[in-house]
Amino acid sequence: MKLKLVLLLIPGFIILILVASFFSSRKSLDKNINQLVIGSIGDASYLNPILSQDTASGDVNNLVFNGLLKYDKDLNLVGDLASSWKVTGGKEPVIVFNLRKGVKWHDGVEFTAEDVRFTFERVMDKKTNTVRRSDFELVKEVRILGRYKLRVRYREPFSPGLESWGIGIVPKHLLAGEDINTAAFNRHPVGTGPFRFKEWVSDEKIILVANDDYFEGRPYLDRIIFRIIPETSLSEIELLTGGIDYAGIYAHQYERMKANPDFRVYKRPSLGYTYIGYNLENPLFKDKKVRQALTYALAREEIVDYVLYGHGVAATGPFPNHMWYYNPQVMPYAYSPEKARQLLAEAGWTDSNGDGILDKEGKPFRFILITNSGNDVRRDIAVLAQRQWSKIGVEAIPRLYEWSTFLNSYINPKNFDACILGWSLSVDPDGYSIWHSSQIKDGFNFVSYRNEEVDRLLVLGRREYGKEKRRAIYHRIHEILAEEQPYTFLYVAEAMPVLSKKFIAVEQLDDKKIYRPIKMEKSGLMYDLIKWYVPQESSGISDQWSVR
Amino acid sequence: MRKYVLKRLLQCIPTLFGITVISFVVIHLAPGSPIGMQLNPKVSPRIVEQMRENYDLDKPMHVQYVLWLKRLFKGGLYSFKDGKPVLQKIGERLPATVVLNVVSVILIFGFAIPLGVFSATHRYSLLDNMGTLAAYVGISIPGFWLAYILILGAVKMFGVPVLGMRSFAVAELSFWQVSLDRIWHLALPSFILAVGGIAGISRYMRSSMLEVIQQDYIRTARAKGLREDEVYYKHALRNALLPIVTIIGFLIPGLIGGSVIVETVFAWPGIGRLAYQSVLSRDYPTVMTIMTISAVLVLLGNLAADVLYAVVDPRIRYPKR
Amino acid sequence: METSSKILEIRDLSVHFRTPEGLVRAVNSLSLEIYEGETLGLVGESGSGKTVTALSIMGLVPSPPGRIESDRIMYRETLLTGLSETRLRKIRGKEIAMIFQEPLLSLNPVFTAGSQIVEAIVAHRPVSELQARQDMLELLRLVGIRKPAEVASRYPHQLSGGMRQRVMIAMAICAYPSILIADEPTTALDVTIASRILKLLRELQSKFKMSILLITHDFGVIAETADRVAVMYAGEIVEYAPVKNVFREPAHPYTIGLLDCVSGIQKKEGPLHTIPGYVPDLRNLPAGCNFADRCPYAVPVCRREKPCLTEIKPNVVVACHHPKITN
Amino acid sequence: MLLRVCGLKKFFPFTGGVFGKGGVVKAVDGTSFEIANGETFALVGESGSGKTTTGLLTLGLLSPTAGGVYFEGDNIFKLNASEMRERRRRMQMVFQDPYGSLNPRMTVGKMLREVLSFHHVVEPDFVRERINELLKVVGLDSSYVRRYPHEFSGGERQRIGIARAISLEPRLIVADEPVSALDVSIRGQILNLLRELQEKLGLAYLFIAHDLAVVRYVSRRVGVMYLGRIVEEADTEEMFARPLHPYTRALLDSIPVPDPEIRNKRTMPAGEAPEDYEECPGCRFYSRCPRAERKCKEVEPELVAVEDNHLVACHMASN
Repeated sequence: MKLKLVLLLIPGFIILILVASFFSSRKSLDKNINQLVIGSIGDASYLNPILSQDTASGDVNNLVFNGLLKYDKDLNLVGDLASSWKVTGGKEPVIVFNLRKGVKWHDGVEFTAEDVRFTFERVMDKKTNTVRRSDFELVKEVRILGRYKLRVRYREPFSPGLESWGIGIVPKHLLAGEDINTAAFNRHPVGTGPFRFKEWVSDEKIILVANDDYFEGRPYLDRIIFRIIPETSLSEIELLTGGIDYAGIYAHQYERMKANPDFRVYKRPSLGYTYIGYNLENPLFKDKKVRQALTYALAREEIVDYVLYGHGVAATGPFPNHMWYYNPQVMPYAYSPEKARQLLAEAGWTDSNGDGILDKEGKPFRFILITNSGNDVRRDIAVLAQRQWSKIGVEAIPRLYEWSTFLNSYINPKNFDACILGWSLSVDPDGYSIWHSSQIKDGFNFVSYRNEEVDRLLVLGRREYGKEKRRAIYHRIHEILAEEQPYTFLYVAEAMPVLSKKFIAVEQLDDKKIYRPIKMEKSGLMYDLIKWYVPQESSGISDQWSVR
Repeated sequence: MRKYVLKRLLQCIPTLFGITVISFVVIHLAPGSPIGMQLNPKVSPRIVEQMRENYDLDKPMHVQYVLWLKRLFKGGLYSFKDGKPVLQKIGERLPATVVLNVVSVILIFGFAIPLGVFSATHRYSLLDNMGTLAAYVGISIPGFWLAYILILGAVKMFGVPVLGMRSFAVAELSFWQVSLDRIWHLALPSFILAVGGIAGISRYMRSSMLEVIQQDYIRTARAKGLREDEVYYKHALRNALLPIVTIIGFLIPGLIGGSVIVETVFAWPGIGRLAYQSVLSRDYPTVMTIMTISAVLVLLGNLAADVLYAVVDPRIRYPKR
Repeated sequence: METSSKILEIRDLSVHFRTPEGLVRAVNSLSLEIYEGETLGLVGESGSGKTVTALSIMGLVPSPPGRIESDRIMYRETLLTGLSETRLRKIRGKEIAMIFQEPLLSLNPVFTAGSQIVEAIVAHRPVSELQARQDMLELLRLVGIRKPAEVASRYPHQLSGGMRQRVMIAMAICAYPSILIADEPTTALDVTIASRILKLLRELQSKFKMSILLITHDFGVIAETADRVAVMYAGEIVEYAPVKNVFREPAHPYTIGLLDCVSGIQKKEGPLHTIPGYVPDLRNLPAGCNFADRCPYAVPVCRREKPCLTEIKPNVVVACHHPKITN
Repeated sequence: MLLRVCGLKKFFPFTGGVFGKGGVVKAVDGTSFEIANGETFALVGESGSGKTTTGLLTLGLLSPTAGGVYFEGDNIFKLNASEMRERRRRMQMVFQDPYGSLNPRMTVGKMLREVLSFHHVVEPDFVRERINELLKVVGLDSSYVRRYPHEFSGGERQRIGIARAISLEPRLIVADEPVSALDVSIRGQILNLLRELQEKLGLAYLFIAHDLAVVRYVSRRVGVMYLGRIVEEADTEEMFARPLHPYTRALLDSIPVPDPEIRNKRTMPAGEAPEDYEECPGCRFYSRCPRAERKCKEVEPELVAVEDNHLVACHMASN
């Protein structure tokens, strides 16, 4: 029968095609192309540094755009589009930027001070949907002093404002007159950076190619592809098959990837920390001794071992320990349930009815510990904390909520007892919006922390431009917060990027090229991306850096 | 016939309107807001308020609905998340999803029908029983789990990339190679998407076939002295396929739902993932538009199934009224 | 009758069906024979095993659940039982053809009437598709269809009941079979059409010298068509005789009762004659005579012992302990 | 008069398959008849003659294209919903296929209980009693209440169908081919039962059949339908004795006679023409009629009384 034949042929045909495609796919793999494929969890949103607030967009924007300033490998602010700058203090401080001359936008038009002022104006425009406006609210004016020179005047001293000038500068000649929120530019960016934008396929990839006219010299890599792998656990699979060259991995994948001869796994403390925040308006947490006791009762080393497989360090305060404003004098609270019990007893909490839970004036020490769902690490912390606290007679009940619900129904209205969260920070130590008492109402001080000295120091730190003076101020803040424990500062996790060993860095020394492996610095791996290179098999250096 | 189709299309409009209103209310009642999705200590509340205003979120809900409707038809509907025209956003991802789903449908019917027919004609044989077992497993197995297993298997055994729509670590390829590469990347996700359908429809096909085999006209065909193959593959199959046709209509919502998981796991740049991300980030315009498009697809799918049924079954006629 | 030869012989046929509710004994030790050119009427109520008997001849008893036991079915010199499916197929439709009660259900709804006949022709005769089509139109004309081309292009549901049955008949006789089994060919039809179909069958029979096994529950149909009659009750033949004997001097109480029902319906006054009670459950047949519970003449021995088929006069065979013998 | 049907018409529109063009089927095309209390009127005709549609229209289960049905004096198509519900109680139906008309997942008791309580005919306390009584009336054992339809034979099912119909104490029962699906031996039982019930309960029947023979026993008056119209109407015996319309004669001739002796003497009934007839503006029976003349093709005959109580629609009937 004809129909019977058809019924047999269709599956047969499908299987045949599949086999053919498999062999073809296998044959066409080629690992030595001079390109870097970066695995990214999510798609970028705006390829416009004014509008973007997600890391996926930020990573791309960093390569396409330049700011006036940037951080070098040791996290010092250095000039980028600005060749030099000068800060003049006083009641209304002034920054004068001298710009690089002869820098070209990717479309060939020259970059000038007009572009900088245009960028500033767009950020300040109320119609622009940008969160970056906060950084510039204290700027009084930006005045152009020449084609390559401009002056910024602040209303009051604001040292964290300096790093804001790292914001990518956008070209006036392409964006003037456009609605920046919806401009096509946001999908086809033109910058001054080392890589030019080439192609963006939504939710799949963004392709950048080397900018031949880059002012620091053409990058060695021909192109960079950002590939979206929404399941992070599967990016390991893609690393193995050569589908991507670079990706962040989870702690549990560390040992496995480290054993792989084709890859190099790097470690770097992240710029941020994870904590348990206590709602200080809650009578349960009003007493400092109670908060200290809760911290004493948490074995943070155990938590780091368990949830991060040891890839992190216990935090002592609101600063990552590799930064200059971290106060090394502050000692972590050692794990001590006895001490915790003693402190709680001093605060009046005893187990008077013998049910295993502490009580005071007939009320048991019981509270809800909330965090957001979809984050396994935080979920595990909640469970561990519950278990460890139960040993001192404190009952915490973990609850998980979807992120948006978590924020809008619990955190923002301060409708919680205690929460597990983390802060991602910028390089500048300013913590005004987190700790200042004026930020309780609308800011990010949702634990309602009040301390006059901290308030004063925070303001002081913002007004001071001198690094040494600021260091002293933030060390003191660190001390106070460690003493008062409005949070239990849990840990600073380590980021673990994995990079294929086929990449090497090229240094031009006089007439000679020197090859060296790619190194992790304080500011990360990618600070010298323009020096990366994939040696070709015929070039003679392939032996040394060959890829198996 | 044309009148009937036209009438059915007109009937869809109030349904569609109802769906959009309900979706709109549900999405907006869900806690959360499209703004301030990131806990960024450097953002001041004043700016969040300003952005709410920019996005018309401060207006009453019915005004927002009308605005959405107006912008959908007159243009100017932009995503909250990346400021892109929503229709363009969807249009970019639609081909990927369509390809994935069309291939799944081909796989579903390409495998389910032969399997079902085989099971029915070899009822209670070892292979039929194995098929029954496999079908139960196929229906009940979680798609993402199976996906992980298959991905791991493929990578460990062959060392070939399976995620995404194409290979990346490749130099220039010929058209032929590109096509085969695409097919290779299609294979796993479309299979995962099709597994449930293959399992379900092969069972359905089996029972449909078994029911048809009981009919009098099959007895007639045998009494005529036709060969068994002719009896099964000509007389029984044609009739057994009739109810399967209507399933195409029901298949669409299932595939839309399944796309979310498959597209996420396989890094497939399609609508399902967009919908999921949009819901998470409360990107109202995108969510609403995808919902509307899905509803239209489902309604059209049902209509297509009905029309197709009339085309393949000579007995069906539609009333004129 | 003596001059013509036996064309089909059934000996001791039993067909049982396994069902969840128990074993259904549809046909029990049934024997009969068909002679060349004659019409044998098989009469009985629904569930008496007529259709199963016919299907057994065709080798179409669905199995499972059906099982044919201890039987012998001879077609001319061929033993049909135990014949391979391939050889049986050569006989089905070509030597022995069958038409069914419900022509609407018995025709495939998705193929045109014509194509279904063509298919039957091609299955048995080595002719080209074109020739088969012409033969098909000729066959349709033969069964009394005036516009064969138009009817051939219609789907079964677009035809009237009578037309459908004509199509079925055309399909059945396409290979000029020796035996035509007609299973209630007129039951689903209107009376005016039914008599015409019966007439058509008679004409075709004399034209092609076919034997007909006519299955019906209607004595009127038997009276008009059959040469000999086998009356079935609960899977067994209870009376087997020439048609005249059956109508003139029915011997089995069941036959008598049935005939009374038929003739009674046409009178005007008084309550109709009926056979009280219902057909026994085939899963649970009584020990004695199957008809004993409904029989007005039953005596204790009827409930105890099963009566055997006995020849009470030449060519008249009856299974009853107390057959009514006239003459 | 219990029931008066006046000029009833029902046209069904149809489309011609997927791409064909449609038209109208005149299922019932101007039918009128009357039924008195406790009387039986039979409608006889082939399938497609519109008998069943007439039955459904009579019960108000379909709405007519034209015409009226007057039950106890009121046109049922003019009644509102609650009035209609009250009337419907008194007009019940018995179906041809007793199996298809019973819910296979409901026991007999449950089904009857549902009907009784829906219409509040008896006090809840007496429902059980009433069900037993009903079963007894139709000749079934009261133990049947717990059984499902598939556990019964065809005749028993038809008895249940009748029990359901009479449970609401109707005045009129439309019996649509109530015995044609039954075996001959059972037919008599059901016909006897129907007649018995008529005497006992004073029921009126609209008895629909395709077989004149069945009708003879149950009904006093017969209407013969052909393609949506009554072509002849008379008292039953008159009809059998003096059929005037050629179609009626064809019907009578087609009744198989249970006598093998006369088989070859019978003439073939009228309407020898095959069924693929053509429509013409005149008599609907024209193409099948053995006596047709030119007039018949051009003018449609009216239903006229040729005698008292004997109406016929045929140009040739008077000569």
